[in-house]
Parts: sequence; C-alpha cells; structure tokens
Amino acid sequence: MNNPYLPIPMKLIKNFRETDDKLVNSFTLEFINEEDKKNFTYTPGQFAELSVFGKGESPFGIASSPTEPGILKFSVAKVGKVTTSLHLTEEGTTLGVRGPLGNSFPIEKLKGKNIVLISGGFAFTTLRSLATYILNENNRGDFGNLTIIYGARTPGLLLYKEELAEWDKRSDIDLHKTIDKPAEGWDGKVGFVPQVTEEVAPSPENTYAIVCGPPIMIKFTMPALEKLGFKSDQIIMSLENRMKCGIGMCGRCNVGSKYVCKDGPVFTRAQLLEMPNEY
Amino acid sequence: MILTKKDVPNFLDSLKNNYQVFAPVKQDHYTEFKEIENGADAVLDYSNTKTPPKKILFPQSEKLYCYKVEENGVQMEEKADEQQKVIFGIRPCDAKSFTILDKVFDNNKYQDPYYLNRRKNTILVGIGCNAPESTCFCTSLGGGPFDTTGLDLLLVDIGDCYLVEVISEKGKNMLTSCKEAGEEDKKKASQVKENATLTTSINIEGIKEKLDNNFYNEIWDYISEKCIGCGSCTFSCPTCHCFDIVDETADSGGCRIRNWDSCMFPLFTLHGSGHNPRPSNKERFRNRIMHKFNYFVETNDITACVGCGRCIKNCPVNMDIREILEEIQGLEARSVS
Amino acid sequence: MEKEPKIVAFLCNWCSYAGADLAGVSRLQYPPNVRVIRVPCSGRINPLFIINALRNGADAVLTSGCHPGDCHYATGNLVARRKFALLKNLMDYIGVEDERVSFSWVSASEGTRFAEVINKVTERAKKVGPNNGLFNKESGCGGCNQ
Amino acid sequence: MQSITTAVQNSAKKLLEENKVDVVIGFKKGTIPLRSTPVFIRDSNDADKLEWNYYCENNLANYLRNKDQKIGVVVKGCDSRSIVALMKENQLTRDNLYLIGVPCSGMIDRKKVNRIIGDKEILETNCNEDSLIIKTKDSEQTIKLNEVMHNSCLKCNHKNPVIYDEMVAEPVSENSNTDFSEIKEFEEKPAEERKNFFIEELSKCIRCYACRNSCPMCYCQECFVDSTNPEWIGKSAENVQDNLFFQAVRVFHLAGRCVDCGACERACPMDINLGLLTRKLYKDTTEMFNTEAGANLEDAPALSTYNMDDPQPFLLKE
Amino acid sequence: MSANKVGAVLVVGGGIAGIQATLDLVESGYYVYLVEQSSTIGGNMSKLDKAFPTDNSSMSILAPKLVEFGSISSIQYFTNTQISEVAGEAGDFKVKLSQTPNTADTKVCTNYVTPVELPNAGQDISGDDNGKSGDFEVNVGAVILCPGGETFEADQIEYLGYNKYPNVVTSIEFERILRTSDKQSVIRPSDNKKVNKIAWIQCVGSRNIRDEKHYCSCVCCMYAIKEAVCAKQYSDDEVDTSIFYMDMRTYGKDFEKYYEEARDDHGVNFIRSRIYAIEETKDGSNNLLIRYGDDKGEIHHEEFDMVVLSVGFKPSDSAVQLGNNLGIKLNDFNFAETTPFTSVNTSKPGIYVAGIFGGPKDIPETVIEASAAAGASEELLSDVRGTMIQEKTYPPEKDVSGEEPRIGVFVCNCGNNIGGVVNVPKVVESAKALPYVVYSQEFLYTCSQDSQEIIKQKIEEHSLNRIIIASCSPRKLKYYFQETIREAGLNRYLFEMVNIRDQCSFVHMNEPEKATEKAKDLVKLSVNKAGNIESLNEAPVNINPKALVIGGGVSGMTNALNLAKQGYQAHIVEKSDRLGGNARRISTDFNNQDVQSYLNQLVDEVNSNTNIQVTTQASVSKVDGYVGNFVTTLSNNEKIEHGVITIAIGGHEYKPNEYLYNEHNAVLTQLELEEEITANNTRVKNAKNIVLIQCVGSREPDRRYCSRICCNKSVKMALQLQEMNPDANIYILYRDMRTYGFNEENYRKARKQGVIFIRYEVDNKPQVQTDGKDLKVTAVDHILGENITIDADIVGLAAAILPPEDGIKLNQIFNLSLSDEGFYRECPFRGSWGFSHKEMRPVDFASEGIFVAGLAQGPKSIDESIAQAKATASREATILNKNSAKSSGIIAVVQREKCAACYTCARLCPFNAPRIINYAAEIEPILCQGCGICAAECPNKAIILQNYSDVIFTNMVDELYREVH
Repeated sequence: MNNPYLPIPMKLIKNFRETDDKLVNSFTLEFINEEDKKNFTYTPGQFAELSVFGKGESPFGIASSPTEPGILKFSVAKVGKVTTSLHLTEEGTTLGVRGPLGNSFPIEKLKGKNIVLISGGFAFTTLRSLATYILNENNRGDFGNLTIIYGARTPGLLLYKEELAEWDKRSDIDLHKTIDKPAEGWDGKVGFVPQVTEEVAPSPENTYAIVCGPPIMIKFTMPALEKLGFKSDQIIMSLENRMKCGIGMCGRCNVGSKYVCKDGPVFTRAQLLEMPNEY
Repeated sequence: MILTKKDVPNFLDSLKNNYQVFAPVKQDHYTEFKEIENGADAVLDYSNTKTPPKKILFPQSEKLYCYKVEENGVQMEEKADEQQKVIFGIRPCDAKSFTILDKVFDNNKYQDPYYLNRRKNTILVGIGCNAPESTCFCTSLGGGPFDTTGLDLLLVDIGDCYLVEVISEKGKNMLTSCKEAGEEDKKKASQVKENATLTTSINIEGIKEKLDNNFYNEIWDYISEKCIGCGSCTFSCPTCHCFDIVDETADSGGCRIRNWDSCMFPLFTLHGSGHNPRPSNKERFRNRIMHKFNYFVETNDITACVGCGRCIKNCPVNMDIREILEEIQGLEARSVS
Repeated sequence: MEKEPKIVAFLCNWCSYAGADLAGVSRLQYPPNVRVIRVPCSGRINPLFIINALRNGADAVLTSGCHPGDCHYATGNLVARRKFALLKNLMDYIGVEDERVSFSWVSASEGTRFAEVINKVTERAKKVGPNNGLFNKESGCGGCNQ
Repeated sequence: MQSITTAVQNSAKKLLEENKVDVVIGFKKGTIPLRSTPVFIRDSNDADKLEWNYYCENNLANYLRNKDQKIGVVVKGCDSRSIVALMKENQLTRDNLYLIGVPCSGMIDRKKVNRIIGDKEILETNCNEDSLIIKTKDSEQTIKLNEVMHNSCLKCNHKNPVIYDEMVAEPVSENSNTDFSEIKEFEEKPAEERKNFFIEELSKCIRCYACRNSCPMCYCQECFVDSTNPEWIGKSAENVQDNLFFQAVRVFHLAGRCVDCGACERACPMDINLGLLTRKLYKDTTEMFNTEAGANLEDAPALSTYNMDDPQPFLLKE
Repeated sequence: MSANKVGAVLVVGGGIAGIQATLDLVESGYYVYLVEQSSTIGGNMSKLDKAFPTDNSSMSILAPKLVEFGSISSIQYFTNTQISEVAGEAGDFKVKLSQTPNTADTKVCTNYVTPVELPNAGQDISGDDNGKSGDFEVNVGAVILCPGGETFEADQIEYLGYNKYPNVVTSIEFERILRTSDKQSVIRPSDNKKVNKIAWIQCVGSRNIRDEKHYCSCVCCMYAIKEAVCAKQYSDDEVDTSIFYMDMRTYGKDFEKYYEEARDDHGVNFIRSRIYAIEETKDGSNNLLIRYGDDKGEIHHEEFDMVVLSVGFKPSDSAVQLGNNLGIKLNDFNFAETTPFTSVNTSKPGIYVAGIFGGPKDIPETVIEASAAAGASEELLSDVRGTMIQEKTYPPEKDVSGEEPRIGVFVCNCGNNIGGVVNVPKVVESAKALPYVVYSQEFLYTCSQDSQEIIKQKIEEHSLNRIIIASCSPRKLKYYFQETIREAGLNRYLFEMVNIRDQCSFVHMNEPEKATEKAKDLVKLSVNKAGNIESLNEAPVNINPKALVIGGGVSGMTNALNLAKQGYQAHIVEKSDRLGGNARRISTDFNNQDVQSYLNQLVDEVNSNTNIQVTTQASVSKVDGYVGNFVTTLSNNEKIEHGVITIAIGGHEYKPNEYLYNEHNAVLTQLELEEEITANNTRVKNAKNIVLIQCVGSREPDRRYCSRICCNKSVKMALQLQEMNPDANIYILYRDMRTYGFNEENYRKARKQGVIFIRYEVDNKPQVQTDGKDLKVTAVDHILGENITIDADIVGLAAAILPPEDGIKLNQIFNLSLSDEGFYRECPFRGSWGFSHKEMRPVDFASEGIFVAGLAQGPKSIDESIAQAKATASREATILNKNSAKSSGIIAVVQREKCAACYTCARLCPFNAPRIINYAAEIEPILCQGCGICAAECPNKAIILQNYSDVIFTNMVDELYREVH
C-alpha cells in the first residue's frame, strides 16, 4: 500500500526573501530522487505538505508551475513554528514534501476561456503557478485573454517582483498591480483590489475569475465581480483551512461534508455558497 | 458451535500463540480492552468498556515513521504493525464502528496503511448483549445487541457456555476444537436474544434532512451552552477519528507521530493567522453532530454513530446525545438563512 | 566509567551569579558538573523551567537567588519563594527524588557558599544517579534511535 | 432537599419575572441515574425544571466568564468560592451576578458508588436523610451517604456560600477545621510508592482535558499544554511521564486559586484520582501561607503576594 | 565666585560616598574627576561582610555601582592619586594632583575583578583608564571631599590588650573573619579554632574623655550587634555573644527592632558595664578574661574565646592634611566643619564634604550626604551643566530583524588565566560547529583595545549579527563589549557573554578536560540563546523638568529651592496655611543655631524664587502618569504636570497618654517646653526642679523605634534651662543616652555642669503623681537601687516623633511602601535600568520618580532633614536634567490577545509598571526594570521578558541535553 504520510526528500536550493516586511520567503526545492521527480505530477492550484524535520509539516500552495520541471516553489509567510524554522533553514538542507494534494484549478474547463486572476498580498502563490502555466509558450494558445489584478499594501509587499516586471513587458497579459497608498517611484495603480477590479472591469463574457486573497479582499471583490456580471460559477476560489493530514482523514478542514484538503482547496463560488460558512 | 465458559481461558491462551489477543479486563470498577497476559484475565460479563476498542486499530498515539537527519540527507523509517490480532469479546456496536472507520481510512482517494493493515490482520470475536444498558441505543442506528456487522464470530451467552455464531471464514478457521451446538443451545440462544431489549430508542429518521435545514438555527446556541469543550465524548466515541500529526524529536532524529485530536478543541481548526472557522463551542458542537448525522451520511451513506452510549456516560456535564437528537427532531424545518 | 551527572543551574544575575564570580576569582575549586543559565532574578523562574529541564534529562536542577530581603528588585525572590516552596513539595510528593531539585540563596559575597552549594548539589546528583525518573520524556520516540 | 429545590425554583422564577436577571444557571434532572445537569433557564415558566439534590456536582462558576448578560446562578459553597477567586482575578463583575445561595450537604461520588456495586448498571436511585438506595437490574442496595460522598465534600469547610445575594435555606453546620489526613497519610508513604501510584493513575489519562475544562479557574487563552512555542510537553497520551507533567503543572498553576471543589476529578471520564494532587497543593497553600482560596474577597491569591517571613523549607539543607 | 564656571567636579575619595556623588553628578550632566589615594575603589564599605540593618551583603550593593564605571564616559578616575594644591574659587578651581605609578599592567586587561581584598585574588586589580602618572592639573567648578575615615588605633588603650593578645581583634578585622568564613564556624586568629564565646567591647576610642575623643562614633553599637548576630548565624554550633556597652545607641531607622531581635530572638547578651581590663588566661589557651564593673558598680570576671573591639572612627591623617591644604575649617576633632543649616558646605564656598569626614555616620547617611553634596555642587554649577560632557555618536544601527542569525564567537585566553586550564582552541572549534555560528576566534585578551578593533572588523567582514564573548563575567564587562558592538553598528542587545573563566578555568584548575567540556557547553548554551535574541529598542519618554513637592516644611522647601537654583521648576503643595512645618516650633538646633531666622530666610527665598510655585491649604487628591510625566490633581482641582515627586510631608509629635500629660498643665511635651523656653516663660524661668523624661512613646511595644533626636534635644534644653536659671535642678530620666556623634559634647557638658542624669529601666518607669496641685516624680536610682522623689515644677516629656498624619491616605494614591510604623520606606538597594544606574538609593522608592525627604521617612534632626532634602534634589536632578529618558531594552511586553487582565502582574510588580487598560495589561516601559517577575507569574504567559523569554530558556535547556550521536 502506498503510504500517503511519507514525504519525499527534496533539497532546498533557494531561500529567498520576498517581501520587505521580512515575513514572506520563497523556497525553491529540487528533487533528490529521479523517481520522485517523475512521479510528482501536479496541476496549478494543488498544494503540498512541506516538512521541516524535527519541527513538523505544514501545507502550502505550490507556487511553481508544472512547466518548470525539476523544482517546486513555495512562498511561505512566517506565522508559526514550522514556518519560522522554514524561514531560518539554510540552503542545502533536506526538506520533506508530501503531495501533490488536493484538487486544482480546473485547467480543462479554463481552456478557451478568458482568465482573470485577482489576488492580494501573499495569497498570490498558486495564481503565480497558474499564470506561469498559462503563459508558457506551449499552453498560451489554449487560453484567451489573461488579466491579472494583483495588489498589496505597499510595493515592497508584492511577491515575485522580478517576474511581475517581466510580465509587464509582455503584450499577451493585462497586468494591473496596485498598492493601497501612493508611494514614491510606484508606476502601478493605487487603490484596493476590489476598487481596481471595478476600474479594470473585465468582461464576464466567456471568462473565469480566479480570486485568492485575504478574507477582507474577498468580501469586497465578490460584489464587484457580481456587479460586472460574473455569475457565481464563473468565480473560482481557493480555501485555506487548517489542515494536517492533507488526505481527508484527520477531520479538521471540513466545510460541511467537504474536506478542503481532499475535495478542495479549489471551489467555485457557487459551490461555496452551498456550503456552511465555516472557512 | 459451542464454547464453554470454563474453556475460554484456555482458548484464549492458545490463541496467543498466533495472535495478539485483546479482551476486556477489569480495571478499577470498569472494564477496558487490553492485550491480555492470561486467558483468565478476560472478563466477558461486562456492561461496556470505558473506552472503545478503536484504540487497538487506531491507537491514541502512534508513530507513523521516524527519521534521522544526517549529513547527506534524511533517513526515513516507516513504522508498520504487521501483527495478527484478535479482539475477543467485542460488543456488536463496537464491531460495527470498525465498518464505519473503514470508510474513513479508505476514502475515495487515499488509504491509510496503518489502520487498514491492522484491520486486515484483526479478527473480531463479538459477544452479544444479553442485558443492554439504559444508555444503549444501537437499535436506533441499525444495529442491535446481537448484530453481526463487522464480526467474524459472535458469542451468545447461554449460561454455562457460549453459542458461537460463525460469520466469516476467518472466524471459522479459528474454531478448531469446538463442538457443534445442539438444538437446545440454539433455542436458548434465541430466547436470550429475544429477552435482550433496549429501553431507549431514538428516532433517527429524517435527521439528516433536519440538520441540512437547520444549520443556522439558533437552537445550536442553546444546545451547546453547557458544553465545557473537553474531548471526553470524542475520545470515548468508537467512531470519532480526528487526529493530529506532530513531530517529536530526540537527538538528531525524530518521529512523526499521530495523536487523537478532538473537534471539540478550539485549536483543532485555528488558522495560523488567528482566524478560527469554528471559534466557539457552538460551532464545534454543531460540527460534531453534523459530522456524525449529516456529513458522514452524505459522503458514506451511513451514520457515524453506533449508539454505544459512552459519550452520555462520560460527559462531565451530562450532555446527552439522545436529548440533542430529540430536540433536533422536534424542530420545524427552517430554511437556510 | 559511570556517566557524570549534568546539572543545570538557574542563577540570578545579581547575587548568585555574582557569588559564582566570586568563587571564581577566589579560585575555589568545585565539581565541573553544573551548567549555569543566568536569569535576571529568581522571580523570573517559571516552575516549568525546572520541570522542563528534568523532562529533557537534567540529572539535577539548581535554582538560586538573592537572600530574602536582598533582592535587587526588592521582592522578586519573595514572590519566587512561595512558588519554590510549593513546587518542591509537589515534586517530592509525586515521587521526584529530593536530590533532583535544589534551591538555595547565595549572595554576591558568598563565594565560598556558592562552591559549597555546587559541591552539595553535585554530590546529591551523583548519589541519586542518572535521571531516568519522573518527567524525563525518555527518548520521547524510543524507537527512532535504533 | 425538596424544600431547597422549591426555594431555588421560586427564587429563579421571581428573578426572571422581575427581569432582574436574563438567565438563571442551575441544575436540572440528569438523563441517567446519579446525575444532575447544568441548565440555563431564561423563561420563568421553565423555572420548575430546576432542582437541587446530591448530584449537583458541577461547578457553575465555570459558566460565568465573558458573559454580557445579567446572570442568576445557583451557588453552593465551592461555586461561590470560585466566583470570589474569579472576581479577585478581575474575571467577573459582582454587579452582573445574582447569587442564589444554597447550603450544600455534599455531592455523591459516582465512582465510589460504582466501586461498591461493581460493574452493574444502576437503574434507579433514591436518597433519603442519610442513605442512598441503589436499584440495579437484580438487586437493591442501601449505602450510607457519607460512604459515597465525594472526598472534597467530606473535607469541605465552606459548605455554605461565602458570598450570596440570598440564601434559600438555613446554613448547614461547617466542619470546624480543615482535615488533610488523607494527604498526610499519602505523604508518609515511601517516595517510590507515591511515584508508582501516580504513574499508575496517570496511565489512564486520555488527555481529553475534561479536568482542565471543568475548572472555573482554568481560563488561560492558551494552556501551556497547547503552547507550541515553547513546546513544554508532548501531546501523546501514551507518555505517562507527560501526563503526570501535565497534571503536576495544572495543579501547580491552580495553587492558591483552587478552591478544592473537586470538579476536575468528577469530570475525569477515566476516574483518575486527581484530588490527591489538587488537595496537596490546597493543603500546602493553606498551611504554609495561611490563606484559603476564594474564602474572602480581601486576601490576594496566595501566589500573588508574599510575606517577609514565609517559610522556606525547600532550601538545600546545609 | 568665579564668573567662568567649569561644569566639572572633583570628587575626592573612592568609597561609597565618592561613588554615589560621582554617579549623581554624571547623571545630572557634569563631568567628574574621581581621585582615590589607594589603588582600588570601594573604600571602607568593601571591607564589610554585610550592612545593617537589612543584612544586605555589602558586595551586592557596591558591585553594580563599580560595574558602571567601565561604561560611563564622563568620568575620569585616578587611583594612587592625591591632591597637592588647590587654587581658584568656587566655580573655577584649579587642582594639582599627583599620582604614583601603578604596578599593575593596565594595558591588557581592563577587567578589574573587584576592589575588595580577597583571598588568592591574584593580580586583577586596578583600573586607570589613562595611564597618567606624576603631577597634573584638573580644572573643576566644585570639590566634594569624601576621603572617609579610619578606625581608632586600639592599641592606644593598653588595658584592652590589642596587639598584645592575638584573639583581641578590632571590629574591622572581625568583618574580614566573617567574610572569609565558611559560614559554618567563626575561626579565631591564634589557633584557627572555632570560637564559642565572643565579647564585643563598645566605645573603643569613642566617648573617651581621657583621650579627648568625646564624640560618639555612631555606628559601633549597630555593627557590633550585627557582628554578634552574624557570628551566631555563621556557626553550626551554639555561639555565646556578649556586648559590653555604656548606652545602646540604636537610634536609626529600624535599628531598635534589630537590637530587640538580637537580644530576644538571637540571644545576644547585652551587658551595661565599664571595662577595667582584658587579659589572657594563664592556662595557655589564649582565651581572654574580661574584668568589668556592671551598672551597680560590682566587679565581674568572664572568660571569652575572642574579644572584638568596637573601634570608633576618626579622620585619617591624610584627610586632615587635605583639609588643611584646602584651607577648610576643621572642628576640635579634626573633622570637616560644615556651615549651619547646610549639612554639606565646608567653610570654603565650592568645597563640600560628605561621609565620615564630616562626622561619623552609617552607610545610608553617608550616601545621603554624598547625594546632598552633589546636589549642592549642581546648584552652584547649574549654568554650566552639560558643558563638559559630550554625547557620543554612533553609526546607524543595522536592521537585522528577520535575518538568519550569523553568530560570531570570540573566546578569550585571558593571558592563560583561561587558556591555562581550558583548551581554548577546542572551544573555538566546537563553537564553529554550532548552528548559525559563522565565525569563531581566540584572543589572548578579548577585552584589550586591539581586540575591540578586530571584533568590529569581523562583524563587518562576516556580516555578523549576534556576538558572543566567552571570557569572564558579564557583570563586569558586558557594557564594555556592548559598546564595541554598538560602535560596529549592531544593536547592543545582540550580545551574549559566557563566563568561562570564573565558571571554568578558575574553579576547575585540576580538571582541564572537564573544564573544557563545561566551557563548550556554556558556549553552546550561549549560541543557542544568541539565535533567539533580538534587537531591542530603548523606548524614549519625554521628561517634564518640574518637581511636585508635597509638604512645605524645611525638607520640602530645601528640596524645592535646591531644584529651583539648579534651574528646574518646583511646585510646593502645603496642607496648612503657611510654609515652615514643624520647624516653626523650634528655637535653636543642637548647635545653638537660631532656627527661626534661618527658617524665615528660607521662606523668603522660596517665595522670591521665580522657579517655585507654592499652593497652600491644598493636598494631593489624585496622581496619574509615571516618571517624567506625572499629572497631579490637587484638592482644589488644580492640575499640575511634573516629572518627579518629593514626598516631604513631615511627621508630628506624639500626644502622650502617660505621665499625667493632659491632666496637669506643668507636664509638657518637648516642643511645648521649647516654645515656653523661647517665650522666656516665667514658670519655666522660675522653676526650681525640672524633670525631663525620655522615651515617652518611643521604644515601646507598639512603637518599636527610637525617635532619634529627643536625647539630643533634652540635653540641649537642659543646657538652655540652666542658662536661664543657674540655680535650677535639672533631671533627665533616660533609658539610654543617645547623644550620637558630636552631640556627645553637649551630654558631656551637661553632666559637667550638674544636670542630673538618672537611668530607668523600661519595666520600672518613673512615676509622675499629683495631688491636684504639685507634681511629684519618683524614679529608681539604678546605682543605689533606691527611690528618688523629685518635687517637679515642670515635667518635660520627650514625646515620640510620629509618622506623617496623611501618610496612609496619601499612600492610597501612591501605593508606596510604608514601614509598620507608618514611615515611608525608601528602597535603598535596587538597580534601575532606566534613569539612574544601579546604585544605592536611600531617598528613592521602588516606583521610579518618587522620592522622600525629612521626617516622613523617619525621625531626624533639621540638619539631617536638610541633607536628605538636598540629596533628594540631587537624585531628582538625574531625571530632570534630561529632555527625554530611555527605558531599558530588557523590558516585559504583553501579548494583548492572551492577556486575561487578571491583575497578577499588577499585584506583583515591585515597580507598579503594569496597569490594566481596556481589559488587558500594559507595561509602562520606563517603569519596567526587567526583573521578569511578571513574565514568570503571568498565568497565561501573556507577558514576555524580551531576550529572557520562556522560549529562550527552554531552548537553551533542550540544547544542553540534546546529545549528538
């Protein structure tokens, strides 16, 4: 029997400070065993359990894209014991990875559609995965327009600044970066994500909106999207309940009869409206 | 088949050659399932064990695997329990609980090797309940004092001996030296079964739908009011299965350990951010009831309760699940807000 | 050879740690088994520190502060004293060997006394032997070191 | 008993009718023999559900924190002392409480009853003056009440509430001095025996934390057991050492605050003898610092104060 | 006075007084030259075992002060140095100093271990920071003399047998015996045998008419009692201790209780007697035989194992010479004379005296005088405050938060002091293998200047963000190294120190391997801690440079005036309708100086000083805020914002119930009698027999203290009365005559002039009777054992001084500590991390920014009140001179979400730092001293003591016991 609790060993090859509040780092991991590399096939939107041996494991959305072979990337905010020790882990250390876990963004369904990615703060991780996937030259043709609305409190708190700069240069992507308050040297928009969403006003026609962000952003983005005419089954979200096993057994991440780890984390807004509000 | 009571100790002793044998043994004024040293330690004349036998297949703490951090990486060692086991003298309700746990640990996507391995290697020898307790309500949940669900053998106490009903092939193979039961014995057995009546029943009919419609009902505020949020109900429940996974370290290595957890504990669902989707007793208690009588039914088509009554007896403030279900039954269906 | 006991000592900065300093400059010789952790005041000691040390395998724990009335913070050791009295009784009661947990007051001028306390604590630790007893989490995960 | 029940009901009814309180917390009949259960009465018509008997074992002070309502609560001696202790710690406002004082004659320890009658199901019980009649399926047994009274009740010297807004009955006579004989006896035993006793007891622990949660004084936002940084203790119930560690620290944390109500021991589903630990600390704080938790509103909790001449028997003998 | 004042002060003498004055001055913005003629600082105090009456160990009081010297840059100190010449005038003195070269090598190790002489202490002494020697000159605005005193040469009194018999020792020698004892026995010099019976002989060199040392040395009674108690406590066996005395002078605060406890609880024998001779016994045992006469004149002999001579104090020859050099006036006994009502001013403006050179006194009084002298200097030099000191500038601090720790470990060989035992290279190697350690290096001397440069360089080179020095005690050199790392741009708190010298090499000399193992472990612990420590901020707080003075008596006014002259605002709040307090009722002081004219002058000065505001007929009803930022509401609703508070609410005279007071109009209290004397009342003038009864209401079971001044006052009044009517018979009925210090002179004079002194026993008090008209006083003559009856015309009662009437009421506002009697209890021995450095604080409270002066603190004379008021002002100036102050970095912080507002922290904090605001505790950083009591006690562990958190301690222990296989 395949043991879903056993992690595969991976080597931390990059521990990179993402935000200037020093709370979010990105970690790039490299497969140690060829076989693991082969077996670890994932789709944007999935997550994995990352183990710091001796400290424990925590689930994180996979920030890398299947189009970046050989590595996995996670962006982790420092909040507890595991994440803090992860931040202090030296490059070269062996970490454990268990996954891929959970469902994913419905890639097949998204194909041929316009995609709007809306995100705030450090919740951008799995959207980066999806964006990178879509922008890959082999896949770009499968999707329609790609609009990204991504905001943070200050410029320093945006993730993946270099990549954003590169995307900015591309013509096949409509990127809107925004920050809460004007700042020196800032060339993007100013304003909260819901507000910018309304400004940008993506058309709901043949479109899916994928929204990841802090609860407050979600709360105000939903009416904005509704106003623009997005139906609740056109809006896709990813939940972040507390998880442990990641395989639907340990009992803590359920929302109604659904386990976020096994049946999620990706749900349409229509699905979520059917579920109790315990997330 | 017939097993005389005086032969039980020898029988158990002989089983010990091939199996880890678990049976109810006396502890303080109650009984608990323990691995027995001597066949004579087994007490079959008991009302119900304090805690359910689920801990045999799903221990309160178990090592999943251990690891050692070394210069050139991490060595991992999986912990597996391959021992053959017999749980002797298990009540039908407890036996049934394993069929429920089976669905937990083998969901549509993943299999839990620890539980499933043990389960595969375990023979369940049940004993029928000649005198069900007042807190028992197994019949309301489709079980019964002599229900054979999940069992390999069932013993029926007919006085000096047990009539052994063979339910599975596995069970049959165990009984090498038992004589066949006579007509008299069979008659006695059916007499016993008839006499074993439950004093409590609750109406489970339609409860799932009631729950569906009353998630936001204010009744939850009141139902949970006296709950003190401890885990004694969940830890004494044969079907509760929530767990936590932690690392325990020693020296340069450590183990990943799984411990029972309880959905009644606030930390159970607390996010790192401080947000808690089930912030108070009310939500936690509701989830517990919903899980057993609604969510589990939805996903597995079976209620995650066997009516053993332990949560009633063990609750420090006498929360009684029967009362709660009754109250829910009494609710007029209200629409979801 | 029998394993030498390893003892942890929580010393208050102002008196007992200074007493250790004085023992040092006075070149008083005492057994090398004690590992000192400096705390601002004996009032800073959380009883959990002591139990935690035992849990981690400390063969003995010493806690020492200023003499009552002598506290640098006026009343820190008076607050601590009540705690220590209860803690010591409790430890005793549940069967932790007396020798595992010691308390003393040593002032900055009592270098000799400091050395004596260390002598005594070490002697006691040797007498009672390695900490396999209560609170030692053992090797929390027994199997993983085979 | 019946007269107290009636008095409690009348008091509750009146309080609710006159809108003096939003809710009355008391006890109602339990669902199984030997049990009463806490109840929250909001409608004066429900007041007759309230009852008073030998099974009102829970400490109702546990339900009073963080409530913005005006609460009437039925208090026996220990509940009232817990309320006093909580008031000292700024957890309760006296003005928001109406204390219906009940003189308490002690509560029955189910564990003791079970030990006497064995593993038989109790179907019915009856109490009179000084005895308890137990009916099982095939027997009836009469037991002297003081044989099955909870230990903490037998030794209690505050059977009457120490504060109240009204007393529903005449006070009962109090034990004059505190009796710690069983603790002293245990202290006399060899260390090894004491240790083994606790190891044996705590091997039963399932870490359900009913002891902690049933205690009115255990209100930490984050219990040391749940703290992950530092991680003081393992979570695995199979580590008996840690179970004992948990209990030792728990009772220590309650030193000078614990009113020895026995709620923790009664709450324990595994029937662990916790009283031997809680009462030890209770004895030591009483004897060493001459304070009784919750006995009055004036004294600071024993560990929140000090004297110049506090005893220091713990010092290394020279 | 010079027009070109200099903002520097010369402090002469490195004893406790010199240290206190220095620290006060430095804290208040003045540069200080501290000159000590011996090779170490510490003075007499460092020779003591413990200080009375609290039995604090002397070292624990002194050591923290000494530590500070290394870290304060506006002090220059010179040991082995004397003053050769002084020129100039107040405000601008030019002082020639001459220094003899120091023998110790000062270049390599700046770590002076301790100035105290210690057995085998080795070479680590001294600590000049300049290497000057020979003659040089300093320019200062004021000079404070605290050269201390020396003890009387006991061998001058032949019959005491000192220097003749080995077991006759002086009290100072006995201190040394105690200090070096094993605390199990007291060993005598002749044969190192344990002693079982010790005698103390009081007044050796004091109160000696033959020797012209008439004065009382003040401290001998107390120290003898202390030594007798210690001797008992330090011995496992029963030790018999006897004190042979004339009068037991335990007149200080809490001294009487100490005396009673010694007698009643510890069983010290007190024998009122005269000593005739001390001789060795003839049996060769070296035991001593004391021949003495008891108070009935009977002769006794008693044998002792050892005799301690309680030697008195006198100014040293060098101090006398110093006085003469400076041209200040000395008194008959060669002590420096002070001008009336100044307490610290010598006859020469700009030169002040503190400590024993001004007269014998105990440690707290010495420290008070030192602060008072500092206060006086500050008053003189207020316009040049801050001109001589420079703020040091530092590079900006690097932000290392969130960075992975990069630890540098520097291990000291200490010139083989460490390396001779501990294998330092191995320690360095093991450190390198520890987590987060990126650099480790051995130094011959980590504390040398060169090493500091290298450390800074390595910090830069390896981007180190945590520094560990493994060398000697952090108590000595922490500040020094913290300075270094701060200069390298690191936050001061990113520093840890491991003591592998005092805890390894010095104490495990014969076990080098184990010492090395231990050193490695200690380094490991420290590295582990370093991984968890963080940069800490010292929270700034603004200081309102104004004082609120509660009480308008001499103390309050002196305090306010001193502050006002230093340039600070002061607001006096007086309860009555006019200023003056108790002094209004006093005609002259003990030295016959006119109190009323002084008082009037003081009131005028106060009223005319624009920096002082006075509100009369008002009291304090509410105080909010904290040090630097108090807001006080008065009873008239006036709101005052201020930075510090002086409590000078005085005391009052006991109204006796005894001796027919209130029943017969010729029975008067001391103050009432004084008023009649002042008024030249005829009934007093014509009185034939006047009886003064001492200890009325004092030294009683419900008032277990001596009122200190009544003996002096009665003697003074007896002399006054005698002058008024030379024919009058004046009787003083007393228990012990406590005419301490130079007051002994008046006592001697009174006896000589025929004042009749009759001692009574406490259980046989005098009787005052009346037939309705005449008064009869009956007392027992203690020599004859017979009743004496006096037909008294006037009976004067030396009524007790009671604590302030408003003390308890006021204390509900302030929550300070009161003694059992109701006097304010100062907090003498506490360190503070905020304003003042760690020092003795005889006028301070545990609550920062609140001070006490005058009778409110305990009975005292006018002069003593003045000294205290000035001291208070000086202490307050250390706060007020700053625009803003900083809290310590090591403070406790509350995690609000965990706090249950249970008041545990507020109840237990000695400094009133936590308060409950909106259902959670908040800790005022400026008040927090970093003890961590709250962090330990907080039930929910909502409080964290920064860099001393639970996480840090548990991780350290985890690390220590984590065996690496």
